[in-house]
Amino acid sequence: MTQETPKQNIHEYLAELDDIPGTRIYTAARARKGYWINQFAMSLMKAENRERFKADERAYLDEWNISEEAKQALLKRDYNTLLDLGGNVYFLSKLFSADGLPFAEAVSTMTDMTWPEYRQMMLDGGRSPIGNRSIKGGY
Amino acid sequence: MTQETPKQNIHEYLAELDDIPGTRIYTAARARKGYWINQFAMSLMKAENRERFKADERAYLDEWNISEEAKQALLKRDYNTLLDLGGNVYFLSKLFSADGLPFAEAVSTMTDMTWPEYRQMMLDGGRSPIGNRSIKGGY
Amino acid sequence: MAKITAGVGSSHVPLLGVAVDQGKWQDDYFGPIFKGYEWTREWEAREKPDVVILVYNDHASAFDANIIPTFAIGCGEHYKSADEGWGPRPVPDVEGHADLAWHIAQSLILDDFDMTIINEMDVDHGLTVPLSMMFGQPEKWPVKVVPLAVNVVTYPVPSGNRCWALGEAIARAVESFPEDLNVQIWGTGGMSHQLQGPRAGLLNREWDNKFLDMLASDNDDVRHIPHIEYLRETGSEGIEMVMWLIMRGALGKSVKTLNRHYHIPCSNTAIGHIVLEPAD
Amino acid sequence: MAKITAGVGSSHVPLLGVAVDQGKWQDDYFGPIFKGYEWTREWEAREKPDVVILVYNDHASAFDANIIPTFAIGCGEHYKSADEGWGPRPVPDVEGHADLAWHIAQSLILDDFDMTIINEMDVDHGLTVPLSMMFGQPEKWPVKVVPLAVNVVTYPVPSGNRCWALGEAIARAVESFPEDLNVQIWGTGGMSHQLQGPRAGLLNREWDNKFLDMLASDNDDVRHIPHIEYLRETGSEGIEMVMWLIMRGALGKSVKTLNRHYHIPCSNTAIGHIVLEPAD
Ligand SMILES: [Fe+3]
Ligand SMILES: [Fe+3]
Repeated sequence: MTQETPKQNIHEYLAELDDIPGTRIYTAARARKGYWINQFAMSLMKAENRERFKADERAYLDEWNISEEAKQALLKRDYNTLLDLGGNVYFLSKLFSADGLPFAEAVSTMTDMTWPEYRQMMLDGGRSPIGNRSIKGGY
Repeated sequence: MTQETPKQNIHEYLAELDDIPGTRIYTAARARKGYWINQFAMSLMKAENRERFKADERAYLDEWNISEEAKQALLKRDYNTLLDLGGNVYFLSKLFSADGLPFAEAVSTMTDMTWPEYRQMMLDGGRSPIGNRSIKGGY
Repeated sequence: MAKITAGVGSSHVPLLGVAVDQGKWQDDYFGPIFKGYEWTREWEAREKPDVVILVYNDHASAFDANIIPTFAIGCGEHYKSADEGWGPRPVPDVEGHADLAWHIAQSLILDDFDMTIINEMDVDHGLTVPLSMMFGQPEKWPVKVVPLAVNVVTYPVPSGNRCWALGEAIARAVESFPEDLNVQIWGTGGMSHQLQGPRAGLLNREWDNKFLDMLASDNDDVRHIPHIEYLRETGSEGIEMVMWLIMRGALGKSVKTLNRHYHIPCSNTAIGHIVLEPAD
Repeated sequence: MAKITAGVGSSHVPLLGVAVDQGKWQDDYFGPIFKGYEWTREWEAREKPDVVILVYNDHASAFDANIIPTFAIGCGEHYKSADEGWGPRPVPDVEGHADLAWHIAQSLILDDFDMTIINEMDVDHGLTVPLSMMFGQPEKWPVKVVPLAVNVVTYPVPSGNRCWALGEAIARAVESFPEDLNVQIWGTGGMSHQLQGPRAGLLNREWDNKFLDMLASDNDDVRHIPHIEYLRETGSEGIEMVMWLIMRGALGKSVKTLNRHYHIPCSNTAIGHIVLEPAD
């Protein structure tokens, strides 16, 4: 038998997850809130649904139990707002694909950089963790 | 911390399960063998499938990846053979329902009793475990 | 703070649902069974739990042969009664408690239980029959429900020890939920019965009552009963009783027995139920 | 007797699948990455494993938001490549090893792991990209695969400690399988990357290499790294590295490092892989 990892209280655990700059960890609270956003996105894995969506995005969205705010964010491809509303990037990536957008380019739209700037940052070694680890700690 | 239950080797565990008289425990081996028998039975939960099945049982069965032996057993409602072929009673019960047969009556067809005899045995306190616990042990 | 105030173990025979739904519960056959639940129904009416964590098994209703979760916890807002082949039972929809369910699910995973989370599913007699036995035929169920579906069909099913430990972890999870809630936990299924093969119809009054004694006791020997003992002694479907251990594990070391009832037969099955209160 | 003869940890970036499928793997961007896998590809060709237990995560392909299994083991005969929105990858179907998979599943449940069994599913880049990296573009994959899908998307994901313990239990299970089989276990995903929000693009060469050091060492400190450390140091998707601990846990106390490679970047991600052999 080896030593056990000390067990953590769920409230402390979740509080820590909220302490990361520029990041929305996909917790239960977000999964619940964004359930139908994510199920809508998942529906785009089927070619016939992608076509119906492209033909009339608004009409297709209106078939889903999604708030007006989320519908607007989906129409605008405002991915940070969608993360706030409980969207998860692996689900939302079905929308990237429907748009024919490379994954990394879609990801870059969530940052304060253009796609060429973001791509260059990655070639240069990526975003540094320094100062990006903790909101409270500022390290 | 409390004492742990001693862990058992899977081979010993499975061998014991085969030592019960008149009983087929639904092990992985049976679940694999009977996969499509059970999925067929599950399909009868939908009213439209029940109707198609009743209209032409053989034709409906022929849509499934099921052996001829199993198809014959299904057509004959030979439930003991179906258990041997990997059918599970909770799945097969969808066929009892499709036939409008009460659960206990369908179960009685797997014993050497008529339904009235079986029903009377249950009213009299059920089948005794004595002599019915172990094939090898005979107790 | 939420707290588990009581535990109930109970059979969940489908025919009891039929008896309720068709108003036969006072006839000669069903009368003695429902009489045995009378005290418990009145007790539930007084206790008014807010939520029941309802441990049961799906009988090939929500899950087909394709996917077999060992422990699945329902985190949805509501659940419909499943059509088990003769139309859904005419009972109210079951209201979930998504806040508590997600809290428990998260706590359990953090506690190294490998839960499957499920949001949308229909619930079968395993869940709705115990509700009918405890609450009769209301317009709307008087409790919210956190469904906990256990695989007791495909072998190996979880060990008694694992089930007990899950109960302990559920109790810890409930106690860390900030809202004041009166929570009960029910373990359902059993008691002795066998629904298949030439040995069908096996019942074991003696063993079942020994099991009830063990549940009511202050030691945890019951968690170490091996699967083969359930199978030999109580029939192939008697294994459902491992679900009672999740309930018992959640109540702590000592319990007080408030009610206990046993009757043979109901359809193929020995009917039993026990009402326990933590006594630590 | 079956035996786990080696473990591989590897990233599973979708863009690498695109590079293989479109024949770009020798260009300036991808060349250094594929060069890093060259030794490992040749080693795999010599080793000829019969089966790979392939630990990966489903990226919203086989499982939608409705059902979230913590640990799902594929017990089917074969798996098709998933359509992730731009058509399925043009790779061979993945052949399962149902006998071994069911044996492992049964053993794990008996060992108090709460597995979900799954028979039919499509497998996405998390599983097929590592196959492409190790075996190139064969007509038919040269190994059978036991897919083990881990939830690393919805929190809490399983703890590092639980993942390591699962690996230990998998090793015990494999050793009790009667047939002679050369079995490898792969842990995939990672290394540092973040695919979401303003912090997207975070990479951490130093931490990733420390993680590789820890995997290669003879102590098990790595199993106690808390989730929050992965998240702070390696980006929100760096948590996938907990899946490497299942691989490492299966190899026993001491390991020998056969190969190790690290490269930045591939798309949003730091690419790394390590090849380990049990040395007890
Ligand atoms: Fe049951
Ligand atoms: Fe991944």
